[in-house]
Amino acid sequence: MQITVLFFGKVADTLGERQRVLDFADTDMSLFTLRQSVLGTAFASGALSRERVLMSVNQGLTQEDRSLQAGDEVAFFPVFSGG
Amino acid sequence: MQITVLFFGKVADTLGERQRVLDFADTDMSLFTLRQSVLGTAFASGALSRERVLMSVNQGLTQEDRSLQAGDEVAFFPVFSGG
Amino acid sequence: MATVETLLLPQALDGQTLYRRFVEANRGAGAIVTFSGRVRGETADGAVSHLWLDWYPGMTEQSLTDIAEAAAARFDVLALLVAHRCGEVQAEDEIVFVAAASSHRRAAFEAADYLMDRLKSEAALWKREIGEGFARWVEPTAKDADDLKRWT
Amino acid sequence: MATVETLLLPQALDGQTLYRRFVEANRGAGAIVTFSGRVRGETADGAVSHLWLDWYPGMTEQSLTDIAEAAAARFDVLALLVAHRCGEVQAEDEIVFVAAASSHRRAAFEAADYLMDRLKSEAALWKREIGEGFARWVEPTAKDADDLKRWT
Repeated sequence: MQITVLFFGKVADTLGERQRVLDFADTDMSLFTLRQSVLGTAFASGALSRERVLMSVNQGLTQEDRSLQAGDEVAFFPVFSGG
Repeated sequence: MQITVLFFGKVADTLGERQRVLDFADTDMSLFTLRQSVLGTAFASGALSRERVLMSVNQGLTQEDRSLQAGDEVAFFPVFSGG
Repeated sequence: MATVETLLLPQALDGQTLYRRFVEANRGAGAIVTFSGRVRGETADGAVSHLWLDWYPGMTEQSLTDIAEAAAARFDVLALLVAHRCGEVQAEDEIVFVAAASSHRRAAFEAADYLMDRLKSEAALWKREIGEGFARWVEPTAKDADDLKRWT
Repeated sequence: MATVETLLLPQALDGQTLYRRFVEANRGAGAIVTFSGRVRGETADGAVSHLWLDWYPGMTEQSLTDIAEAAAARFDVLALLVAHRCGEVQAEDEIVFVAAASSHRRAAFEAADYLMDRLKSEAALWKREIGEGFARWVEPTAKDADDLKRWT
């Protein structure tokens, strides 16, 4: 299944990219798994902190136990900083 | 001695005048005496209430025991109502 | 020291022009709060066509200045502007415009709020509401007194 | 039901035009409070030349709408306007403009104050300060969190 992943703020900066389109053979996948696949290296190196990265699916804030469906738009970003 | 007396708001309305220039033979006079001379009738008739009439001398709020001098500008008016 | 300007206007108060002028003069301030008040056309007594704001030339200007200077001393502001009408003011016309510029948004909000509460009770003005079949001198309400107590 | 308008602007935010428009549209309101915020040129790190406000198209607009609608539900207001920049914003440029119209001055003040406190913490924006020799992503401060708690 295809998942579009977006990055904003410091997360985008750290990864050096703003968007990635991923295709998974597995059609039963949690946000937790996706996050590990995409941000695991940055978490491991300390470049990003797991606690400080928020997640949304189809523009709604959500938690890591959320399961994903084909076509979902996922985003990873820091806490909002407002204006 | 000459005293200019000004009236504002409801006090001016009740008296039907905004300014009066008075000349007193007496040069030793308190604001209390002046007020009685100018507003005594309106107080007596109930048209104005003594407690609700404020006083100023030369544009500074003051009390009835204030003594007056030649050339003073006295004013009588209700409590301010702001905008 | 904050820049303080007060205006007592017997003629029209043009808040839009005052807004533009204040904003242009305070481009370095991080935060600007403004308040614009208009004469309400409706009261408990019925439709108001206009107000008469009686004033005491000299003393009324001084009361606006005193209130603005107290605000400047109390809050961390860069500039304050107070403009108030006097004389005849039509329903829906602007009667007061207040602006506060500060480096901090909370100080700007508080200064504008404080200015309005004090103006409502302590500006040396006497207000008469005139409408179809009635006219009355207005005194400050209990609410105005409560608003003022917030700052003591 | 209050009129609520929100604008997310990748280009210049012209508060003076928004002020004029809002005032003209709400001449029947007794009280209008506005807030205008500009990018400060100085921070603890030194002179800031500009900000980058990263945003998530769709979600960011929705966050502004959610905040404005919460304010409209909470306060007795006739109209609210929220305009916020995104993208590159130069020092001293306007970054946010908020306006609240009400029949009551207290409600207008509170609605504008509330909008600003929530925008500072909950608008879906990510702020980067760029200056001579430094650039950093900014997170909400403890003060921002305290400001937000005033409304809970």
